[in-house]
Amino acid sequence: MKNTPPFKKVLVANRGEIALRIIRACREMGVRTVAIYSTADRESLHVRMADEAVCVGPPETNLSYRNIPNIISAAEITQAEAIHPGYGFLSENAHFAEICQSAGVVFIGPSPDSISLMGDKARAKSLMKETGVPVVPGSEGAIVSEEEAMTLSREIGYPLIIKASAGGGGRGMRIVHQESEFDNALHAAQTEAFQAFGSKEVYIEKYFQNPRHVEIQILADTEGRVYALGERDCSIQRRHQKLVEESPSPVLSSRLRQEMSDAAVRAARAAGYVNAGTVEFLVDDRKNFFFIEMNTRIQVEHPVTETLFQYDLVKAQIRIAAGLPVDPPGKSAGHAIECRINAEDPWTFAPSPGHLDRFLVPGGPGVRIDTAFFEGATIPPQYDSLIAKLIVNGRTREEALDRMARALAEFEIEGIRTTIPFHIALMQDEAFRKGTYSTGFVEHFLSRRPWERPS
Amino acid sequence: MKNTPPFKKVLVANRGEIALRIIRACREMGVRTVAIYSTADRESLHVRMADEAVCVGPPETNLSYRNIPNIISAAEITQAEAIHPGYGFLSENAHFAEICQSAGVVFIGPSPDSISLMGDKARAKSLMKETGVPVVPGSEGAIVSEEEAMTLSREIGYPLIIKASAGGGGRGMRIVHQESEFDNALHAAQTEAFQAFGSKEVYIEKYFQNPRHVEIQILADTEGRVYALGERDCSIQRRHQKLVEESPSPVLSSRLRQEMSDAAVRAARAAGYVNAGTVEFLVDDRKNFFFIEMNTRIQVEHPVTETLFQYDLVKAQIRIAAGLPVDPPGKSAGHAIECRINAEDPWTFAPSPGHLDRFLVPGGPGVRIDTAFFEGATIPPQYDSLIAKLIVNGRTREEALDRMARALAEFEIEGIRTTIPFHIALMQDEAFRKGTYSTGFVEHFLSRRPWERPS
Amino acid sequence: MTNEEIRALLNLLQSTNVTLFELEQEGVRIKIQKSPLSVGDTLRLPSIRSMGGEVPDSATNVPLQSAPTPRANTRTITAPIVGTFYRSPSPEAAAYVEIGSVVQKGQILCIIEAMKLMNEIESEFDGTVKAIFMENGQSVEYGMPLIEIEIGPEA
Amino acid sequence: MTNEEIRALLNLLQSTNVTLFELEQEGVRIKIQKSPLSVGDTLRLPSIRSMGGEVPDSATNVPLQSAPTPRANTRTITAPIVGTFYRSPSPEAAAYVEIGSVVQKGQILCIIEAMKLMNEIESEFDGTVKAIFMENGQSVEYGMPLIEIEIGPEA
Repeated sequence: MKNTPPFKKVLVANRGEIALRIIRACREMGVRTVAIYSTADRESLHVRMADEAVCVGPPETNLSYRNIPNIISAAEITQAEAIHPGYGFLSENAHFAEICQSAGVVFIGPSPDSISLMGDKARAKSLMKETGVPVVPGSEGAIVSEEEAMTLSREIGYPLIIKASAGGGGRGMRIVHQESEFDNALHAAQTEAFQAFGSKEVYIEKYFQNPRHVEIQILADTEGRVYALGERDCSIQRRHQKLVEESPSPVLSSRLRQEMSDAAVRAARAAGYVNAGTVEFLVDDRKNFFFIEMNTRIQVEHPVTETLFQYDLVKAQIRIAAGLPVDPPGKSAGHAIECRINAEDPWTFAPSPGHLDRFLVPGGPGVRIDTAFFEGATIPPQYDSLIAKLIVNGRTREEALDRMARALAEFEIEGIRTTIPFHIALMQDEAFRKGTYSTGFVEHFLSRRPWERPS
Repeated sequence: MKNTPPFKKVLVANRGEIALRIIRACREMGVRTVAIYSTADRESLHVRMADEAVCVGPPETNLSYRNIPNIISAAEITQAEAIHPGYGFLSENAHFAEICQSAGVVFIGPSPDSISLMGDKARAKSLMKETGVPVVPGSEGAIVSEEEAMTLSREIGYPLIIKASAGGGGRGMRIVHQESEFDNALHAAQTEAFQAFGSKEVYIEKYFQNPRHVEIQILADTEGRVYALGERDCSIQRRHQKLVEESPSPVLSSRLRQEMSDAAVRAARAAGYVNAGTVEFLVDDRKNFFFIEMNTRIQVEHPVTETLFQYDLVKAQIRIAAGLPVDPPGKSAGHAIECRINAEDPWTFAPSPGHLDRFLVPGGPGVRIDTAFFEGATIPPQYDSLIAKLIVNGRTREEALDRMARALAEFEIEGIRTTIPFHIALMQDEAFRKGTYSTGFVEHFLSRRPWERPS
Repeated sequence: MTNEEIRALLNLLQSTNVTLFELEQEGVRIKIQKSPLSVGDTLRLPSIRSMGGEVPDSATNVPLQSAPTPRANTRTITAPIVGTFYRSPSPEAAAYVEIGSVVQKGQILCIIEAMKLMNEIESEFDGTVKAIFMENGQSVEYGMPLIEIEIGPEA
Repeated sequence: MTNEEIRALLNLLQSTNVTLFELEQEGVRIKIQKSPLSVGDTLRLPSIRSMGGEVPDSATNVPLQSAPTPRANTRTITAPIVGTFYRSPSPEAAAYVEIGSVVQKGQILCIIEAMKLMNEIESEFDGTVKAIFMENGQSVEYGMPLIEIEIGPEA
């Protein structure tokens, strides 16, 4: 009457809410769990909730949660058959996936080759092009000559962006709005690139004024089934950190959703991809979409999709890793939204670790909480600031937003600062409620000084 | 862009989790709330969560939560436009509904007439008969003569039950399995009835060996729309106290579900019923169903239906009371189950009020918690022992049961005894998992001494 | 400070809604913080929809109960019902009592209007009115202190 | 303040919901902070599926760390890596050290096998082996005490 568990025992190579999430999935499938922890996390909930726990090192993540030998040893001494890496840490480390293989432990995720392929942006991009998935138009690699650059810039069209190949942090970067500016901008970028990185290599790409960041959730099993489970709109971000995710995206027509889903499935098939993955796209204001990258792991925001489809993605990951087929996802219903509650100042986003003097979580209809914290716990300063994910669903977007506002107001946390006031202000914001936001929204929103509004 | 709230302000004439449930619905609709409380509940969460709160009396419920003048006065001084009665207390008190009307306050529930009608079992039963809804076969009122009784008993068929009209508690009650026993049983019951209640009046009814208790959720608005939102199987009860409810019922075919839903809609229409209501049926082992009674209020177990249909029943109640139409419920998906977590010994069910030294609620996918308690709170001995409702959903019944077992194991409560161990044992029980239980199940289950099993 | 004294202090605090206690005297400093819920005053969460502009503030503010410190020879008359407090039988009439009024057991002190009925509140004691805690026309909830009476020496 | 007095104070606080306690008197300042959570031992939730009979108990029980009381002249060698503890280089060979063995800094005390590699654990001190906390073949996690060394007087 009961299904045989896909594994007898799984080691969870992570901490915090995602470790708890994986332990929950295992428990529901009758799989025993092994937690790992650093000496800073001895009292953490993931340690308490697992069937066994092994200390793998001191607080520094490279010595504990990223310590491959100790983690593999922990799997060996506990006789765990498989390792779930969660997100972050070793989850997109092809080397780790390979070592798991050679140690005879199943890595719950895609193959090392898939991880490597998608980790190499240039290779991933050219594979997508071959597969007919639209990519952000631009030069393939560095610019060789000024003439070539000029020709290419006409093909791509304006505005475009010049970026240092070795770059980052805005240095060696120029946005060009018309051809007359191109020459000067190219030289300036090259000079800046050379000064900053010792290399004047730059490349050019189409620049999007108000893009949306929309990703498609994929599930692929070893028998060749590949399913798309709709999208998540992650355009509400600050400095590339996602703050809010929702589905359906307020701007996707069902035709565009279908096209993007087809493209994502095609991408996964072309890469021989197996397990859960996410294909990230930019959507411009004329509803064209372009491949950015593929994340080869479970995402922080996966509960949005789980809620809409009533589908347990983590269980699916574990089943796929055991060579079992996955169920078709069926239809989604309603609207789901996730707010990331961080231990940060709500307006400056400065970290705010500390002791949780009070931690009263919201409840009632349509509310899901994923957190590894509780009243009396301490948020250690060593790790990331995500302390809870609050996910709600409603029949309509309006109901979901109203429910989120209600749940946020119920969430009582004392002892630290959190991003709850930011989210409350956002849920009441007319522009956000209209759904016409893009990735630049948060900056504009903050410039309107929402903290001054009486709430 | 935002809908106008159906009311400006609603008074919630209840306490505990249902008061919180109503406050949550109001907040999501932009309706301000007034809590009432007894002096024993000054620190309760429903008082903290409401926009305003009025103390209406001392701990005794007849002087506070059932104190009609004080509750009406509280609505008047706070200028509340409507009163939501929750369940229990004044929720099925036609007199209270009438007083609300005359005081110019909207009663969020059916009309006083509907409450009266359904509160009178004989009238309700005869209305159902007229409407063609099957009722439990039996004598209409007391037995007049032995001959009439014998004739009727043949019509009804065996087994049947003889009950004292004035009775209760098993006295003056006889189950008769064959005709040869009938005469003796009738006389014995009459004698016992006379000794116990001073009246030898008895009536006879069909006796069901292994009935299931299955109820249909109804929503009816003022414009004549009546919707059935599937069933809830409430057969897991102890001494008529429901402990677990699930939907879909493991024994209902989709045809039987349709027939029962149609009967429930017919019943509601015949009664001119408006607002949320529940039609309770017995289902015998040959899948015949019989009307028992109609509950004219929101039920404790309403979240089971809300989860399956992604439909907020309390919001619907408030909208209906404001004369607004309700949305069609659409299709349900998956399987939902609710466990009532009571402050009681898990095996003897003796009450166990006290201080919550620890109260860590479960979370993650498919888990909903409705509770008005929190770590550090005290469960007062004056009120009922329900401290939390744990509702989970899954794609299949098996997933829902496994998820419930997982969530129950996560739920940490210290300082009092709770029914969590009972529920954990139940979720692991082979017979329960088969789904072939009836209302006698819990007694049998307990006789198997589940507390002796290693868990 | 001995452990006995500390124990007595802890017991004292246990039964209260105090969450933080600090004392410094004669070279001794003690600080005690208690978990978890602050108790006593009712939290008023901000209306999450106040942006909508549709919901005006409540016209009637139900004040929180601020219990007066009881003294040995005084008794407080509290509201036995919920309603609106009046000091006189009609707007034109004089108040039933003023501070300093000498009252007898059974004498009417004030009125609470509830469900259109005027409920006369009688004194339960002989004595002198020491304080009137409510304004005329104010809403009162159950148990709210209304009037304080100093009991006569022979009461 | 003696340890006895502190113990008494801790016992006193244990049964209360006090989370922070500070006392300063006669040149003594004490601050005690309590977690509402009982801490220290790792909770082992029962396997909710043990009925299914499919999941055998873990063959390897990772024991909880029971930290030995440190003494002034002793040092504890703890596990720097996760793996399996061995007292000798092979099953046939003699143990590297026994209780009472005199060891020198750099001398091999034991082995931890991890990922098929034998990692030799060296003494960080000159001294005498006072205790061996692990059994041969036992699993060890990071930071677990392995061997206690009493440091020589001239160390």
